[in-house]
Amino acid sequence: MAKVVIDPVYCKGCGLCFAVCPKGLLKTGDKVNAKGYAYAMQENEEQCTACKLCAIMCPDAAITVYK
Amino acid sequence: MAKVVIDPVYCKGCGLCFAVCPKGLLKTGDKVNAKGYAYAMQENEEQCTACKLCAIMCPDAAITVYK
Amino acid sequence: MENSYLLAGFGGQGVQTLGQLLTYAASDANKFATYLPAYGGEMRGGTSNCTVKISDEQIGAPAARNYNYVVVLNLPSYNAFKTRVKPGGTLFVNSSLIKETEAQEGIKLVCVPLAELAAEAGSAVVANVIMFGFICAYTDDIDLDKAKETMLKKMAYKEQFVAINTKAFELGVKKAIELK
Amino acid sequence: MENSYLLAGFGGQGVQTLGQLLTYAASDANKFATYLPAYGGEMRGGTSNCTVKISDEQIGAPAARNYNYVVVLNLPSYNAFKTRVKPGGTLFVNSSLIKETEAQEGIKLVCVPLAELAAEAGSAVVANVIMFGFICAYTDDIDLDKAKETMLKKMAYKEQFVAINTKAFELGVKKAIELK
Amino acid sequence: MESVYQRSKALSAASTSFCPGCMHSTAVKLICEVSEELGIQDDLVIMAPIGCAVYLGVFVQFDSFGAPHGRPAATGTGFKRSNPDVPLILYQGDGDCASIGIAETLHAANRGEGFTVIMINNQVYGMTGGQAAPTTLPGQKTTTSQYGKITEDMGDVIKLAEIIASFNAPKYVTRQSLHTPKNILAAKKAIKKALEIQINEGGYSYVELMSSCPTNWKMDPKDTPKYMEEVVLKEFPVGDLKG
Amino acid sequence: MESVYQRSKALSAASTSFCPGCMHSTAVKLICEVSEELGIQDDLVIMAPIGCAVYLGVFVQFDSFGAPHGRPAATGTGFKRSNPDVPLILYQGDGDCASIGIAETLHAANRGEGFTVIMINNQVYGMTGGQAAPTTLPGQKTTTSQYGKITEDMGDVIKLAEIIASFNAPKYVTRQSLHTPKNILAAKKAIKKALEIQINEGGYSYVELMSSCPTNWKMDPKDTPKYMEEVVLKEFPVGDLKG
Amino acid sequence: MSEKVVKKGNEALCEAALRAGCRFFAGYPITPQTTATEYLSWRMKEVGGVFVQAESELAAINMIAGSAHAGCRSMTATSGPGLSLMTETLSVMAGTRLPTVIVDIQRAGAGIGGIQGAQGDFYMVTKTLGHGGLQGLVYAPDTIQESVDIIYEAWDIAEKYRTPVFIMTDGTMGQMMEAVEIPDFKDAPDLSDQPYVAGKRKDGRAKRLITDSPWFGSKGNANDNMEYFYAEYEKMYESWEENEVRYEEYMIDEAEYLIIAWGTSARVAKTSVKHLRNQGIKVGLLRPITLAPFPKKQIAAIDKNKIKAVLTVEMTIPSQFHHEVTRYLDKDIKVDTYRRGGGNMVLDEEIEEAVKKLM
Amino acid sequence: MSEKVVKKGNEALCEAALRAGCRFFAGYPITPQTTATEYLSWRMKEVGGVFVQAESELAAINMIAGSAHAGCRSMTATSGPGLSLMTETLSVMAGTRLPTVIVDIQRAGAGIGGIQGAQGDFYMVTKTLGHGGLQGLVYAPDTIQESVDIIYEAWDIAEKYRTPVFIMTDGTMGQMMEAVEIPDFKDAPDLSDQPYVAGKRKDGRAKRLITDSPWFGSKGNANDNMEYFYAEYEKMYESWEENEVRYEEYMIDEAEYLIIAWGTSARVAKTSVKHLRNQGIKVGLLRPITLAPFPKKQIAAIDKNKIKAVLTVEMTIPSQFHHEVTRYLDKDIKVDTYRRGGGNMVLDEEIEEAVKKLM
Ligand SMILES: Cc1ncc(C[n+]2csc(CCOP(=O)(O)OP(=O)(O)O)c2C)c(N)n1
Ligand SMILES: Cc1ncc(C[n+]2csc(CCOP(=O)(O)OP(=O)(O)O)c2C)c(N)n1
Ligand code: SF4
Ligand code: SF4
Ligand code: SF4
Ligand code: SF4
Ligand code: SF4
Ligand code: SF4
Ligand SMILES: [Mg+2]
Ligand SMILES: [Mg+2]
Repeated sequence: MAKVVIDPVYCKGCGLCFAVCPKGLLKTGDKVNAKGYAYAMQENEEQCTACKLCAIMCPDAAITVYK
Repeated sequence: MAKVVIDPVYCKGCGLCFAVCPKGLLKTGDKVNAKGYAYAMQENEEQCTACKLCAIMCPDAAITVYK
Repeated sequence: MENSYLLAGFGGQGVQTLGQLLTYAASDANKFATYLPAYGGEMRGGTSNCTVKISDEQIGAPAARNYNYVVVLNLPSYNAFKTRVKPGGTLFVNSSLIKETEAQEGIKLVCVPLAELAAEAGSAVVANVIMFGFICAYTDDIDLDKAKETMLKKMAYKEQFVAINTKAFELGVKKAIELK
Repeated sequence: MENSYLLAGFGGQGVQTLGQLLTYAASDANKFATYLPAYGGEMRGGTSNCTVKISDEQIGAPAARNYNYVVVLNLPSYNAFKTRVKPGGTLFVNSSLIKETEAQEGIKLVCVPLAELAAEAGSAVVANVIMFGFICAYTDDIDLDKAKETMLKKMAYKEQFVAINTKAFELGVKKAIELK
Repeated sequence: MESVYQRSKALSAASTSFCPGCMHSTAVKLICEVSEELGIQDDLVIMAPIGCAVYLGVFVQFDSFGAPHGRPAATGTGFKRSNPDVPLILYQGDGDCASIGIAETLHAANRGEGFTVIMINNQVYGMTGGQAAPTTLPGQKTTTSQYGKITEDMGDVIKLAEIIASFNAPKYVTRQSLHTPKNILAAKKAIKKALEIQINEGGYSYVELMSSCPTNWKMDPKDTPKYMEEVVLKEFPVGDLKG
Repeated sequence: MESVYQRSKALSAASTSFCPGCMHSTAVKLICEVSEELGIQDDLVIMAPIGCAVYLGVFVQFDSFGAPHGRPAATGTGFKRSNPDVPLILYQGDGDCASIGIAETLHAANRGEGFTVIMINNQVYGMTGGQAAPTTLPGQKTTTSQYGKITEDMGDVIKLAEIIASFNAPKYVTRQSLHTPKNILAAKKAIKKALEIQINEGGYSYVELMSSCPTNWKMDPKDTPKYMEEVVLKEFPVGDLKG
Repeated sequence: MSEKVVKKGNEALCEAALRAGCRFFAGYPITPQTTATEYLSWRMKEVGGVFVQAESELAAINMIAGSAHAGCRSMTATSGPGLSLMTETLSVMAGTRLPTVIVDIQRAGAGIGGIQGAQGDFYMVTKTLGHGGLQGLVYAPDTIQESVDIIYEAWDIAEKYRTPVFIMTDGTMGQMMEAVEIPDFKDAPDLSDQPYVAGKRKDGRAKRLITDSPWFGSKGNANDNMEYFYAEYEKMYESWEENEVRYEEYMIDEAEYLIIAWGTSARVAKTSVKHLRNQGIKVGLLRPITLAPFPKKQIAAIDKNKIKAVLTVEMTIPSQFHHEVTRYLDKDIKVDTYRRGGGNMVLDEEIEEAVKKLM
Repeated sequence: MSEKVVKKGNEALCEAALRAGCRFFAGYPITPQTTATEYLSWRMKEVGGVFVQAESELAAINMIAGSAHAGCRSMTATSGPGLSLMTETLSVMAGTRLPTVIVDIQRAGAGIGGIQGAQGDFYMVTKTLGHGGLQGLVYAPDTIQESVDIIYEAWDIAEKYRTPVFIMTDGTMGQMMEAVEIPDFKDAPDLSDQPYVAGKRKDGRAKRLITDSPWFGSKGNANDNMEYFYAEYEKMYESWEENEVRYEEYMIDEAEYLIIAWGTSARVAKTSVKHLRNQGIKVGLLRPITLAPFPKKQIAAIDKNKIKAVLTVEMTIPSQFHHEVTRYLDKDIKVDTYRRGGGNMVLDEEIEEAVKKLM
């Protein structure tokens, strides 16, 4: 049981986290934040292993990983 | 038959030529040039081999070597 | 007669090209025109904007406190610039991205459904050309035929773009006439 | 009363120390005094010179067009500065190195056989101290006892130098009295 | 559920002004994380460069000040010599550090000044819009090398880390990259090591971080890691060069 | 009797302003001799530095001009790029070239500008009266290191030739010395080679000449060759470093 | 044949420089100058010239000095911080009297400041080129067209007087686009006979020694020689005040109020003058085109019996231009200033309000 | 207890700096400043401070900025060419408002110039610290004693206003020796609470952001904020004109002729005044001690009914100080200038002749 939370305040929708997730759980979301960025979202949360790779990769420290 | 001529206009009496002469023919002269330097002179001219070492060493190009 | 434009949007929306097109077209139509981009580091990750003036006489400041026409293509631009319209002026909003707009006293609000028009034109890339056509037709600042000519000269450097740009321009013109 | 000195010589002859000694001594004697060296790259391979002024009042320019006393210790200095003596002033020449001197109108020429005096003192190094004694005694600008005291304070940092410097100073004084 | 990775407290609440996917943000994040781990958040001082990171001080919870373009190493020298107990990071761009500021950079390294340089090598002048830098790769297109950089004309790639590592004084010289999680962790370790050396032994350390500029490379951020792996790191190999 | 060694015609009638025994004079003499031998006396242009050689143009029969302290490599770049056919020597001191001017020196070398740098390494700032230079030896007394140079404080010895040789662009990088006839002849050969490369192939060359400053070393000129052999060359070994 | 195009100010200026015969550019990127450097990075090659992206402004300015010593028409462009870094070499150029062209595309503030257009380099460029008090000729166009026209003759003037020539624009003028007439290519003269040009000694001409000319003269010892040459330079500067002053009078007929402004401020003020005239307010504009020489006489000649008040306008705080104007203006004339700082542009409506306040 | 010694001007100045609490010096050798750098290279260590021989003047000025950011009293010394290289950072310091002390030991001429004392950096230092138009306080002593007294309080003033302070001497004042009273050691204040000082955050104080203060203010957007601060700076400069002007009046009783001069020129002129008074000529001297703020009011107050003529004296050509004086002087007063250039010192007899010519 793990998941990540992506903070729309910090996420700029760069997509750098997408490829590093071994499970491919991250993708561009359908909402746009105040700055106009379509920020990322996690799908299939239940598959998340809390491996933290996405959070390590995220330049903008937008990802919190829970376990 | 060789010799060197030291031009008092250029010689600054530094003495760098003294030690390089294999025959030890060069020394501080007793005359002072316009700038106030006691310029070098050759003694025992007849021993000079025109090896040019003194002239090569002389920073101020004050030495002409004849053969 | 001098008209001033403030054009703003998100980085990729081509507002700089839009501003330049207006300037080229006005110049080609033998008017005086200036274009001034917001430039440099301040743009990093923010909105992109520029100002254009078109006049029958030599133009002084290429910017102004408030503008006859303010064109905002995304929400942050709307928020930043909605108050910069001169009394009697017009605020053009890209209603595809800016859903909630408030009416302001003394100015005209014109909603342009840019995404729909672009879909109709067949490409999102030509949104700025649509807007160009729209503005030209709406403001009457520049002769429409001349404007189209200039646009094609500047934008359609490859044969394949001529058709789509022409279509985009005309869609904009049509919409303007509709809304005017 | 203000007296000005121009002191010049070859690099190793210690004219800067001489100038400083005069300044120290005058200051110790509660007079105003300035010392100004010729400095920097221009000295490279040339002569060394400095100017000193001694006065009862605050001193303005530490240099002058012409000087009350010009002291030249070698031939190039003589050639360069012999004309810089004020009317009524004195030109001191080191007659050991400057053999041919011309008399100039309106100024006094004093020949100091410095090499001989130095030989008498027992060291060429103290030539400038000899000259110091000579100048003090000749010009009366500074009280002789005070001058000696200052000189010993500044020069005789090692016990062994006291005697020779004292001797040098006194030789200079003696010669000055002789020639005055 | 407990959080196992969260935003460093040394980061400000403000979002950085860097473009999406720009690894400047990564570098800043790592510095903050390391400062927390070393417990030096209240002491650490960071110098902001002139470059995209000019507003650095806004994004982090450290005292910060700046220097004119290229001069951080001189300014840092003055600061650190007068305040040897305060840990100091000079955060610099490649243009700042290797072009206009190479004299100050090299002389400070050669004197072994007691600070840590974190140099962000993104192979362009980011802030001014993507002109060629001394780190720009041969053939790379930039706004001042529009047909690709010709080294005969614009100069070869300058490898600052290698030059600095050739000096005696520096205690630690390394080049790391920010394009994969693995590299990011290695980069973080390097930053930590540099600061530990600074605090415990004193002396100069230099950490060069291979970074991206998606905006001026005109590249989708998602494509930058591959490009860095396949092209950039060939020219700039990562690893410790000294210490 | 015929003369077998005489004063180069490329030297002016004026005596140099260098101190007695200063090897600046030697370097100038060698440049003149080489220019004669290569027959380029009318074409060669020489840049005078700010330093003891500031009046260089007076002593030689070449066109010459100058640059502010440290900037010859930039000025030379402008000249040579606009006049690629004119052979150009940048005559520089170690302070000029390696301290204040290191940025210009390194960037020009890295660009491979087509001139020849003759760098006179006398381990001090000669003209200003003998302050420490980046080339000053550890422990050496100068007017700004009166108790001997402490490298931790004033910086380690900078070996410019080695840094320049690490770049790709330079065609020829060498260090020679002027303290014995043998070394002088080798130095002359090096100068000649550098100019031949410049004229025939084009490209950058750097000749560092170990030299003396008897005045500021406070040493009888006669003692300088021994000191250079025994002390200086230990720190600065002579020989070709590249090309 | 000249060509009418719509171009960015920086690009139009650079294109005109090439057409004036400039064949060497060295520069270092700085906002708002970058578009000039970027343009020349490819365009200079097309015309067979040399473009060097320098490692710094310090290097750039010395590179163009070197190119001038080679007899080439050379230029650089920068903005405030870069210009400050060039100061030492500017003073060298003024001393050596090297004809080169330096374009200052001004931005706001001291230090790092801001990147928006401003006019805060007035004193730095006009008062003295660094230490030692020597000067250059300084032009301040107010439109892209005028900047093109001025740079097109800049080297002719620079070579005539053997002096660095400055052209001061700003971020606004540099980044904006408008229609402009670009003149035709012309040939640079052969400068190889000039005393500051080295190399290619033909016909056994004597060698040249061209470092700081006041160094190698024949007017007495080193000091006296330098003193002589500097006094000669001063005479040259004074001759500029007779022969090289340029200014524009705009709608000054029967003016009761006068705006004095330069560059972008003056451009904006022209609109204000038109508007105010339309409102029946008799206002005119005096615009120095040369900042050095400064139109001192023209300002001193402003008649207190005709002009009720003067308004200076500039885009920098603290005042600079204002102080220079009031130095020459009749003390009996009422005067005020309208300024914007921080990179804010002055706007026509603001100037109009300021004029009305004076009334 | 203060101490009376005979010392070189540069050394006395440096010793007084140490006694004033300066504990960081960075400098690069340049004649005629070298004796200052050399002195501090050993003497600074004795008092527990830091001496850095910088790789260049550009580095030196940034080093002292860094030291100021650490809360240390820092200084540099240089001469014209070096000062020109510092221009960019001087403008940064004026923008960030860093209290530091910069000593300019002037030499002759522009560019490489000559190494003899001169007064040609007047405009460069007083008009604007590089681009952007900001200023510092500028002191110009005329004797070694006064230079000692001024530097002894220089940091107090620098810290009071948060501004760089300049002390302008010249090669003559720097190299000459005379008797001087050196004051006692005093402690520098603890500056750690100053907003420009970084590090050692105690008691959870908020982080500080101290790059260019006009950057991080709260007065509207970036432009407006900068505009606000620069207007504040201007007010500060104006307050200096009220509160910080210093000048000396020398033998002005019943004067009919007035010499106006600064620094070494003024020192020399004092002798001339004495000589002329002895000859029954009623001449006095007005000597600005602060060059910025400039004693404008004092000059403007010179009464045309009392003073028949004014002679300015300076050691630089073209004129600089002269132009500044005549800007404020009553236009009805006859005025002339006596100058020497090229590093020639003005001499008392020359000034006397010049005064007599005016009569
Ligand atoms: C003296 C000076 N010259 C030029 C500039 C303009 N400038 C600002 S940032 C920058 C380059 C930044 O490049 P880099 O150091 O690589 O940092 P990046 O933005 O890529 O992180 C330049 C040239 C300046 N601010 N000051
Ligand atoms: C900008 C500037 N800073 C300092 C100086 C003073 N200066 C003249 S020559 C020199 C150093 C010369 O040393 P080096 O380059 O080693 O030449 P050398 O005299 O030893 O041959 C210095 C610092 C200067 N002229 N200009
Ligand atoms: S923590 Fe690991 S598994 Fe979960 S989203 Fe991130 S990368 Fe994917
Ligand atoms: S890496 Fe971070 S900023 Fe980029 S898309 Fe993922 S969460 Fe958003
Ligand atoms: S040529 Fe040879 S032998 Fe003759 S004097 Fe010179 S060194 Fe001696
Ligand atoms: S080496 Fe030359 S200058 Fe020196 S003493 Fe011998 S001849 Fe004279
Ligand atoms: S321009 Fe480049 S380096 Fe600068 S913030 Fe954007 S992506 Fe990063
Ligand atoms: S000072 Fe030294 S380097 Fe300069 S000329 Fe004299 S000996 Fe040579
Ligand atoms: Mg970069
Ligand atoms: Mg040297």
